[in-house]
Amino acid sequence: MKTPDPAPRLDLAAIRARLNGARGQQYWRSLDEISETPEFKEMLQREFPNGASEWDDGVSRRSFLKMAAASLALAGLTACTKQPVREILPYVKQPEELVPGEPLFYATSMPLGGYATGVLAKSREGHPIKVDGNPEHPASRGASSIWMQASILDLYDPDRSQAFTHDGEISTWSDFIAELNEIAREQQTQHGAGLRFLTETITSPTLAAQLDALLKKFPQAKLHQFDAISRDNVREGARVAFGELVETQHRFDKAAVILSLESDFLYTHPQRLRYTRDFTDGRRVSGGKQEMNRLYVIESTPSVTGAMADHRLPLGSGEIEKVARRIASRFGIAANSASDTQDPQLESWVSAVVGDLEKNRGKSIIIAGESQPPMVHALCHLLNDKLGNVGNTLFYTEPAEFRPTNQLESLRELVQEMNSGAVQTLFILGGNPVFSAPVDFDFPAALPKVKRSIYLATDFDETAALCTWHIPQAHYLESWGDGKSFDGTVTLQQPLIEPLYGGKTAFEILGILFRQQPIRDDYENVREYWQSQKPGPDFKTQWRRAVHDGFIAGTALPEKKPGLKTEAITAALNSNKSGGAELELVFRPDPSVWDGRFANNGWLQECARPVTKLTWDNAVLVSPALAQRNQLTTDDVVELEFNGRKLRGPVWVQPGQAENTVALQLGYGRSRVGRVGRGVGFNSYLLRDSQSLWRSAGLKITRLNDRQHLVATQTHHNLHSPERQIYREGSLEEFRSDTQFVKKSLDQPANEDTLYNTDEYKYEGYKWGMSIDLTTCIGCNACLLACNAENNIPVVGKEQVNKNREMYWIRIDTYYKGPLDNPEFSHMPVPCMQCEHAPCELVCPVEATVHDHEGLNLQIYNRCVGTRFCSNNCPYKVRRFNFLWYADYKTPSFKPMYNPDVTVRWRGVMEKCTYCIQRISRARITAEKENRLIREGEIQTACQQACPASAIVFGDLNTPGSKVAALKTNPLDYAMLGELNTRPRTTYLAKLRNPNSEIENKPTASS
Amino acid sequence: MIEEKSIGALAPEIPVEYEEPELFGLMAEFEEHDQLLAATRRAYAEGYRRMDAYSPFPVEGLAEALGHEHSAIPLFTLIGGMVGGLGGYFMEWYAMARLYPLNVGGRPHNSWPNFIPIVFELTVLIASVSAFLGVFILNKLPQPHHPVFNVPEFERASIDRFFLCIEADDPKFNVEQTRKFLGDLKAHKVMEVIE
Amino acid sequence: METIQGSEPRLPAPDKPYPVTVLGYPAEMIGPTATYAKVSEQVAGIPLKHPNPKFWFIGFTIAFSLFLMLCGAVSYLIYRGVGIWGINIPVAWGFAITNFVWWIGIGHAGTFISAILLLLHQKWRTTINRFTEAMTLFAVMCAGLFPLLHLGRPWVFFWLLPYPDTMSLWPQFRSPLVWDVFAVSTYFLVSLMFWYLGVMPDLATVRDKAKTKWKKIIYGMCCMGWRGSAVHWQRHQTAYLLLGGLATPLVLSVHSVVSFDFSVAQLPGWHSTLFPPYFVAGAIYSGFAMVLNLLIPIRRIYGLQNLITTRTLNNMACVTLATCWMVVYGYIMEAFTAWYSGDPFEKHMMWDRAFGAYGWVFWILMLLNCVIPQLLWSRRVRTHDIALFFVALSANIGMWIERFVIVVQSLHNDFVPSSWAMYIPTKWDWITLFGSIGLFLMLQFLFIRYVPMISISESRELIAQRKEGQL
Amino acid sequence: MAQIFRKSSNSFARASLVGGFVFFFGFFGIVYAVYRSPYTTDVNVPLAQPAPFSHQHHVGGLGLDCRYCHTSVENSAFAGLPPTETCMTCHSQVWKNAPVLAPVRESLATGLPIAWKRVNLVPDFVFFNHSIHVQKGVGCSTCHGAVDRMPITWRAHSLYMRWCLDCHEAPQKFLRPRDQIFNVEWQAPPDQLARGQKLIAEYHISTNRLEQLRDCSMCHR
Repeated sequence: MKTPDPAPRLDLAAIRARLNGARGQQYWRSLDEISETPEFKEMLQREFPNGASEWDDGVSRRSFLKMAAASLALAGLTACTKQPVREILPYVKQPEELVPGEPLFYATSMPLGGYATGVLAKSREGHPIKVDGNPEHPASRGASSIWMQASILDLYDPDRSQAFTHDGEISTWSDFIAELNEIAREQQTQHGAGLRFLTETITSPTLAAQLDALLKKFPQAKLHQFDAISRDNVREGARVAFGELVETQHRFDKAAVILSLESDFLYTHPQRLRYTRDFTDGRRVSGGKQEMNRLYVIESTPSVTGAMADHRLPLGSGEIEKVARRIASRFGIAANSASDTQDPQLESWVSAVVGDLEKNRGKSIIIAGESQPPMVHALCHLLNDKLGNVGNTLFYTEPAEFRPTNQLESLRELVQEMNSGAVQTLFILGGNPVFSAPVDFDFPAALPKVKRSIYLATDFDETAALCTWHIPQAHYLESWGDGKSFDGTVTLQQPLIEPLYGGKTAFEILGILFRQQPIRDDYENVREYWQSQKPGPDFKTQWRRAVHDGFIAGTALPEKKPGLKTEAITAALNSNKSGGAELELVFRPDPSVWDGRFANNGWLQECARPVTKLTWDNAVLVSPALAQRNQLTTDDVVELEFNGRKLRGPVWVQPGQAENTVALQLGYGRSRVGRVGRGVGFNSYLLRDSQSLWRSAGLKITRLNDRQHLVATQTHHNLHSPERQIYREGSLEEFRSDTQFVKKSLDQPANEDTLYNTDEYKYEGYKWGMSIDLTTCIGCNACLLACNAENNIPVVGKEQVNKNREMYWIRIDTYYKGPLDNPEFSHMPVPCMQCEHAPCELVCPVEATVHDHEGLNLQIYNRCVGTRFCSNNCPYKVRRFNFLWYADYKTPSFKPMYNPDVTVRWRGVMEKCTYCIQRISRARITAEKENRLIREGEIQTACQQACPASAIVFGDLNTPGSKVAALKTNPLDYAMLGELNTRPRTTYLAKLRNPNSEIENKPTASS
Repeated sequence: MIEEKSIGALAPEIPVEYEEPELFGLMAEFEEHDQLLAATRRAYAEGYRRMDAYSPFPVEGLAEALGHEHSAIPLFTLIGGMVGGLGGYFMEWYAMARLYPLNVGGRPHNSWPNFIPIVFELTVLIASVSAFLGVFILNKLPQPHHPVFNVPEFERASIDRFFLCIEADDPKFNVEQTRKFLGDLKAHKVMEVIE
Repeated sequence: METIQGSEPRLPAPDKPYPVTVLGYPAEMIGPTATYAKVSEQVAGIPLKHPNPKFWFIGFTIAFSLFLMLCGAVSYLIYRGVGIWGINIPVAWGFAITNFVWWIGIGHAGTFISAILLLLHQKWRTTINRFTEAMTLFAVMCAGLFPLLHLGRPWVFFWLLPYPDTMSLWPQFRSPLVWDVFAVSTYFLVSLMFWYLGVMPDLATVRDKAKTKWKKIIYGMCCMGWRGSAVHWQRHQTAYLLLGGLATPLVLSVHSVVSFDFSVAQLPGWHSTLFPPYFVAGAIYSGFAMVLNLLIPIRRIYGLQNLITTRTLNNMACVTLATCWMVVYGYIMEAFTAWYSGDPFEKHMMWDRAFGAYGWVFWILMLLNCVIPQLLWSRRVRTHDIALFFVALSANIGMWIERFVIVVQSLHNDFVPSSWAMYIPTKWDWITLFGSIGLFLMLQFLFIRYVPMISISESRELIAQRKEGQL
Repeated sequence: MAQIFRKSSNSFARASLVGGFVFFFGFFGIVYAVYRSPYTTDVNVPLAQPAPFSHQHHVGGLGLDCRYCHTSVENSAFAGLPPTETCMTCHSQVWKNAPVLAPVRESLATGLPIAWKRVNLVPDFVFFNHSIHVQKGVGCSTCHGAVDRMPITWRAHSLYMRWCLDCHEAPQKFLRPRDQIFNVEWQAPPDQLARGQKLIAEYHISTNRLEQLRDCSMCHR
C-alpha cells in the first residue's frame, strides 16, 4: 500500500473558492474530489502498485480460502455427479424445550463500559446466532448498537484465549484454585494488605456484593476501577455542582432545544440507545405533527451527534469552556468570561442559541461530553437549573455504578503502590490496562513488580502477557451474571451455550477467594446473591420471571433532588484556566473498536466508520485549514510530538474538524491480538497521558516523506448537482409553508409508453415495501451490522475493501454539503430497492434474479452463474459479488454462528438484500399454518429491528393502515432515482432540518 | 518412410482385386474452359446424356450445357430458414410463457420484442446449415473414390485442364464412335476411364 | 523463381497498357503473368513446400508461448476466481468484456469481405477472402473465450444454452447475454461453413499437387473427394451465393446484438440507440485494420504481391477510412446526445469521459482512432504497405481502447456517486489479453502453414476473365 | 493420377461423418440418462445404516405412527430424527440384547449419537419445511414412498426440482384429507383431481395465488 513519492499538495484555498463559487447546494465528499489534484488523478491512474497486490492478500484468513475456492471449482466441475452421502446425528437425549429447526429466544444482557444493556439472543439447535435489543428493556427498547450485533462474532472468535496460563505455561483451573487458596491464606494473616483488585466500572450487584464482602474480610485490601473511556469528568462535574456524585438522566423526547457541548450522546454515551430513540422521536415529523427539536452541537471533531446537528459549531475542545462561560454569563452567572477575546461571528451564534434557550425554558437540554472538563459539566448543571429543565427534560439519580470514584486517580494510586512494592497480589478483572492505561503511569513497567498478578479476560492480550496468571473469561453469552443499565434497571445475564473454551467469570474467582469451599459456579453465585436479596417463598417464581424477562422491572433508580452549590461553582469558575490557541490533541473512542476491546472483530473492523467511512484503520484527523497550513493531505504520514512522546500515523483531512484540533481514535495498533486485528492502525494510547486523558494543547505535527493508504468505502464523491435528485432535504420552515415541496422539486418518472401489457403483475397478495426516514437516521451502522449477522455476510479484509469489494447489503452513504470548515452531513442508508421494474432482472441470462408474487426482487444464489450484468445495470449499485471465496467455510468455530435459514454464498455468485426473506418465509409459513394473514409488525427486517432511531419501517403495502403504507403517503416520501421508472419498493422520507433563522449559515436545501 | 502395407488399407492393391477392367467411360481433355463448354454443347446436341464435365473453376453455363437447369439448394435453404425462425420463437415462448412463467423485471411473459434477435439468429443458422448440407447431400460427397481418378491426367482437373467424360452406360455410348466423336472435338487428348 | 517471388512489374505490357483506376494506380487484381498452373503452383506450394520456414517457426514459437501464458492465467482464474482481475462493484466488467467486444469486432472483416463484397461483385476481394474468413474464425474463437471466462462460475456455463434440464428452467431469453450466445455461435458456424465451402476445391488442388502419399490421403479426405464436376460446381456456387446472402445480415446483426449488451442496459454512456450501427462500423473498421496487419507482412514474406496487389491494399485502406469516419460520427453523436438530452447523468458521463479520471485514455483513443487514420487520405500512404501497416495498427489499438472506455469509464461513474470507483487492471488482466492475441496468432500460423491461404479456384476465374478481357 | 482411396472408402467416409454426428449428440443423451438414473438419484437404492432399522417392521408391522419418532414434523421445518432415548423406550424391554441393536445401546451408554446416513437429502440452498407440507395435506408417502415396505430405507423420488414442481404446479394431484396424511398405504382415489381441487380451497393453499407456489423464494433463500 505504500508509495513513498512526495505527492503534490492540496490547494485548499482553491477548493474554498470553488465551493463559494458553486451555485445552489453543492454536495461533495472528499477534498481530493473537489480539488481534482493531479495527485488524486495520479492515484487513480496508478496501475500496478494496487493491481499487482493480488498475490499478497492482506488478511491471512484469505490464504486457506484459496484452497476452499479450488475445492469448489472441482465440486462445480463435477456438478452432474451424484450427491455425496451425508451423515445425520440425532440427539441422544433431546432437551424437551428444543424443537430442531425452530429458534429459541433468551433474554440476557450485554455489558459494555460497565453498563448492562438488555438483549434478546436467538438460538438455533443450542447455539446463539443473533443478538438483538430486548424490546421490554428500558435501556435498549429493542434497538441495537453495533457492538451488540458484533458480539456474536466475538463469541465464536477462534482467537479467544482458550487456556489458563501460569508464567506463560499452560495451566489448569484446579491449579488456579490452589493458587487462590494460597492467596487467601497468605492475605488472611496480613488482612489483605498486599491485595488489590483492578476492575472496569462495576454495576453488577453480585460482583459488588462479593467485593464488599472481600474488602470486609481483607480490610486493607483495595479496589480500583479504571475504564479507558472513563466518565471521570462527568463525576467530577457533579461533585463540583452538588458536592456529591449524582447521575443525570436526560429525557430528549421532551426537549425542544438541545445544546451539546461536545457530548456524543447518540453514540458513545452509556445510555446511547435510549437517548437515540428519544431524540429521534422528538425529531420525527409525521402525521399532523409539524414540530421537531433543534440540536446545537459545539465540538472539536465530527461525531455522530454532531452530524445530526441543525447548527454545528466546530471549536477546539479547549475553547468550548469559554463558550459555556459566555452562555452562562448571558444567564447572569458570573462566569468571568470577560477576559475572553471577542469574536463577532461566535457572538451572534451564541446569542442566537441563548435566545432559543430563553424561548424554551423548561423544554431545553444542555449536555456536556465526557471529554469536557468538570467545570463545563458543572456549568451545564447550573444552566439546566436556571432554565428550569431539571425535573422536566432531565432529572438526577444516584449513579448506577458500584463505588463511583475518580478512576484516573484511583489507577494512579494503584500504580504508585505497585511500584513501591506494596502490592503482592493484583487481580485484574478485564480491561486490558497494559494497553489502555495512561502512558505516563507506565503500567507495563509497574505490573511485573507485583508478585502475583491474576488477569481475567476473554483474550490473551497485552496485559495477559505480563501477568503471572491468565484466566480465560467466559463471554457474556456463555455465563451467568447481572448488571445495571444506566438508569439503574437491574439486568440479568443468562448463558445460551456452555463456555466454548472453558472460560470463567469473576464471580467464581472472587467466590473462591472469599470462601474456599464449596466452589460455586457463576450460576450459583448470582442466584445465591439474589436469593439473599429477595428471601421468601416466592423467590423461585420471581427469579424465573426475572430471568425470563432479562431484567427486574421497576428497579430504575429513583429521582433525586441534590442541592445545587451555586457559590461553589462560581468560585471554581474564577480559577480560570484557558485553553491556549496552539495546536490541541483530542482522543476519542473509536466508533468501531471502542477502546480496543473489539480490535479482533472483523465485522467492526470492516464496517465503515460513521462520517469518515474509514475501514480497517485509524487516522490522524486534521482540519482542512490545518492541512492547508502544514501542507498535509490525506494518506500523508505525519509524526505527532506531544510531551516529548512521538507517534506516527497517516493523515485524514476531515471537513468540519475544528481548525486547531488534531483528533486520534483509541484502540488500534494492538500488539497482542488475534489474526484480524493484527497490524491494524497505530496505537494512540502512546500519546495519552494522565494530564491529557481527552484533550491537551501543545501538539507538534510534522509531515514525513511517506504515505500510507487509508481505505474508505466511500471516497472522492460529490453529488455534483441538485439535478441528481438522489438526496432530498429541506428545512422545517419550507415544510410548514408547503408540505409538498419535495414532490414538487422531483422529476416525474418516465412516461408509460410501452409495447408491453403492463398490468400483467398486480401484486394482490402481500406487497412488501420499506420506508427509510432520512430525518432520523443518525448513521450509526447498527443496521449494517445487524444485516451482517442476520445474512451471513462475509468479511473481505482491507485489501479487498480497497478494491471496492466490500459486501454489505445495506450501506450508509454520507454526503457533505456547504463550506469546507463546517459542512452539513447527510446520511443515507441504501439497501436493495426491490424495484418493480428491476433493471437487474431483465439482463440476467439464467433467471437467477427474478420477482416473486409479493414483489420481492429475489436473488437465487444456486442459479447464479456470475455474469455481474445485473450489478452493472443496477442504478443503486446495491448488489455485491463474491469475487473470491469470501465466505469462511473453514474456520470450525464460525460454523455454528451462521444463520441456518440463509444460504452461505460461495465464490462467483451475486448476492444482495431481499428484505430478510427468510424472516418473511418463516412468518408466512406460521401464518399459513394458522390459516390467517401475516399481521402488521409480525415481520421485522434485521436492519429495522436494530435501528435505534426507528428510521426504517418495513411492512405490507396492501394491508390497509399498515405503518409503511401510511408512510408512503407522507408528503416527504420520494423514490431515489424514481425518474428511471424502476418503481422501487424502498422509498425515502426526505431529510428535514430545523435551522435557527437567526443564524445565517449554509445555503438551505432545494433552493 | 511409409511402406506400402501401412496404406494398403486405403490404396488399391492392384494385384489382388484387379479383374477384367470394366470401362467407365471415355474422357477428353481440353486446354481452355470455352473449348470444354463448346464440346459439352456438341455432345449434348449429339444426344449424349450420361456425361459429366470437370473444370478447375466454375464455368458459366457448363451445368446447363449438361442439361442441369437448376439446383434444389434454394428450396433447402428456404425450408431451413422457416423451421429455424418459427422453431426459435416457439422455443422462447414455450420456455418463458408456458413451461415456467416468471416475473422478470415486470416484463410480460411473452415479451416478443425481446425475442426477435434469437428468432433472427436461428433463422439464419438453420437456413445456412441446410444450404451447406444440401451441397454435400446432392453432390453425394464425400466421395473420395471415383473412377475418373483412375485417369492419370485427371489430376490436372483441379489445376489447369478441362475434361469431358462420356460414361459407358449412356445408351448412345459406343467405344469407337464416341472416341471418334471426342477426337473430332479437337480435344487435346482422349483416354479411357476404367472402373 | 519469378512467380514465387511474385514481383509486381510496373512497366506497361507491350501490347496494351494496364487499365488504370481513377487514382492512377494499376487496376490489376492479379499479376499479368499469372496462369492457372502458376497460381496453383504458387498458392498450393505454400502448404506443400512450406517456404520461409524460419519466419514461420519464430513467429509460431512466439505465438505459442503467449498461448501458454493464457493457459496459465486461465488455470489460475478457475482456481482463484474472477477476483484476480481488477473488477469490482461498480466496475463489474473489465478487460474480459472489452476483449470480447474487440475480438468480435475484428471477426467482422472476414464475412464482410467474403459475403457483402461478394454480393457487391467486388472482384478485388477474391485473393483475400479466404485469408480473412480464416481470420474471422480465429477472432471469433478468441472472442468466445471471454464470456466464458468472465463468469463467476464458468463450470455452469451450459445454463446459458437452451436444453431441457431437471429444473425446467431455460435461459432467460430477454437477456442480451443470451442473445450473444446465439449470435456469436451462429456467426461462428455460418462463417465456418462459408469458409469450408470455399476451401474445399482448393484442398482438391493441394491433394492433386501433393507428392507424398500421406499428404494425398489427408488432403484427399479434407476435400471430400472433390473432383470439379460441373454439376457440383453449380450447386456449390448456388450455396455459396446463398450463404453470402444469409451472412450479410448476419454481419450487421452480430455486433448489433453485442452492442445490445450495453444499449439495453440503462447506464449513462450505454443506454443509446446509436450503439448498433456505431458498433458495426467500428467492428468492420477494426476488422479491416487487423486484416491489413496480418496480410501486409505475409504478403511480403510469401511473395504474394502478384495476387494480393497494391490495388487490393488500396481498396482496403479506403474501406478502413470510410468506416473510420462512421466511428468518428458515432463519437460526435454520443457527445451531442449527451448534451442535447440535458440528462444530468448523461452530461456528467460525457464530461467525465473526456476530463475525468480516465480522460487520458479517451484522448489517446481520439488520437489513434480519429487522427492517425486520416493519413489514409494520402494515396502514398494507402499504397505504401509499411505505412499502411502502422496506420492499421493504430486503428486496432484504438478500437480496443474504445471498447475499454465504453465498458469501464461508463461504469465507474454511474448514478449514485457514493459507489463510484476506479478500475485498475491487474497483471492477470494483461496476461489474458495478450494470451488471447497469442492464441489468435497461433491459429493464424497453423492456417497459413497447412491450408492454401488464397482462393485458387477464384483466382483462376480472375485469370479466365482477364483472358476474355473482362478485367 | 492414381486412385488414392479404394472404393469402399466412399461408404466409409459417409458412415464416419454420420457416425460423428450421432456420437456427438448421443453423448449428451447418455449424460442425460445417467443424470436421471438411480446411479445419480439414489432412487430405490437401499443405504447401509449403522443399525439396520426397518420401517417395514416398525411401520408396516407394528404400525407405529410416523410422529412417534419424527416428532417435530408438524411444527418444524425439520421432521426430527428420534434421539437414542426414543429407541430405548421399547428396546430396553424388547430385543434387549439383540446384537443388531448394539450401536443403539452403545450410543446411550457413551452418550455419542448414532451416525445415521441421510436417505432423503436436499442441497443446502434448498429450504424445505415439513410442517407446512403436512399442514396443507401432503402425506408422508407422497414424497417418502411406501416406507412400510422398506426393510432398509431408500429414497423414493429423485428430489429434483422438476419433481418438486410437479406438485407445486398441480397440488390437486397429490393432496389428501388431513386424517390421511400419516397413512402410508393411502392411494389416490379415482376422483382425486376433483377432491384435490376442493382440498386446495379447504386448505387455503397460498393465501394469495396458486402460482405463488412456483416462486423461487418458496425454496431458495
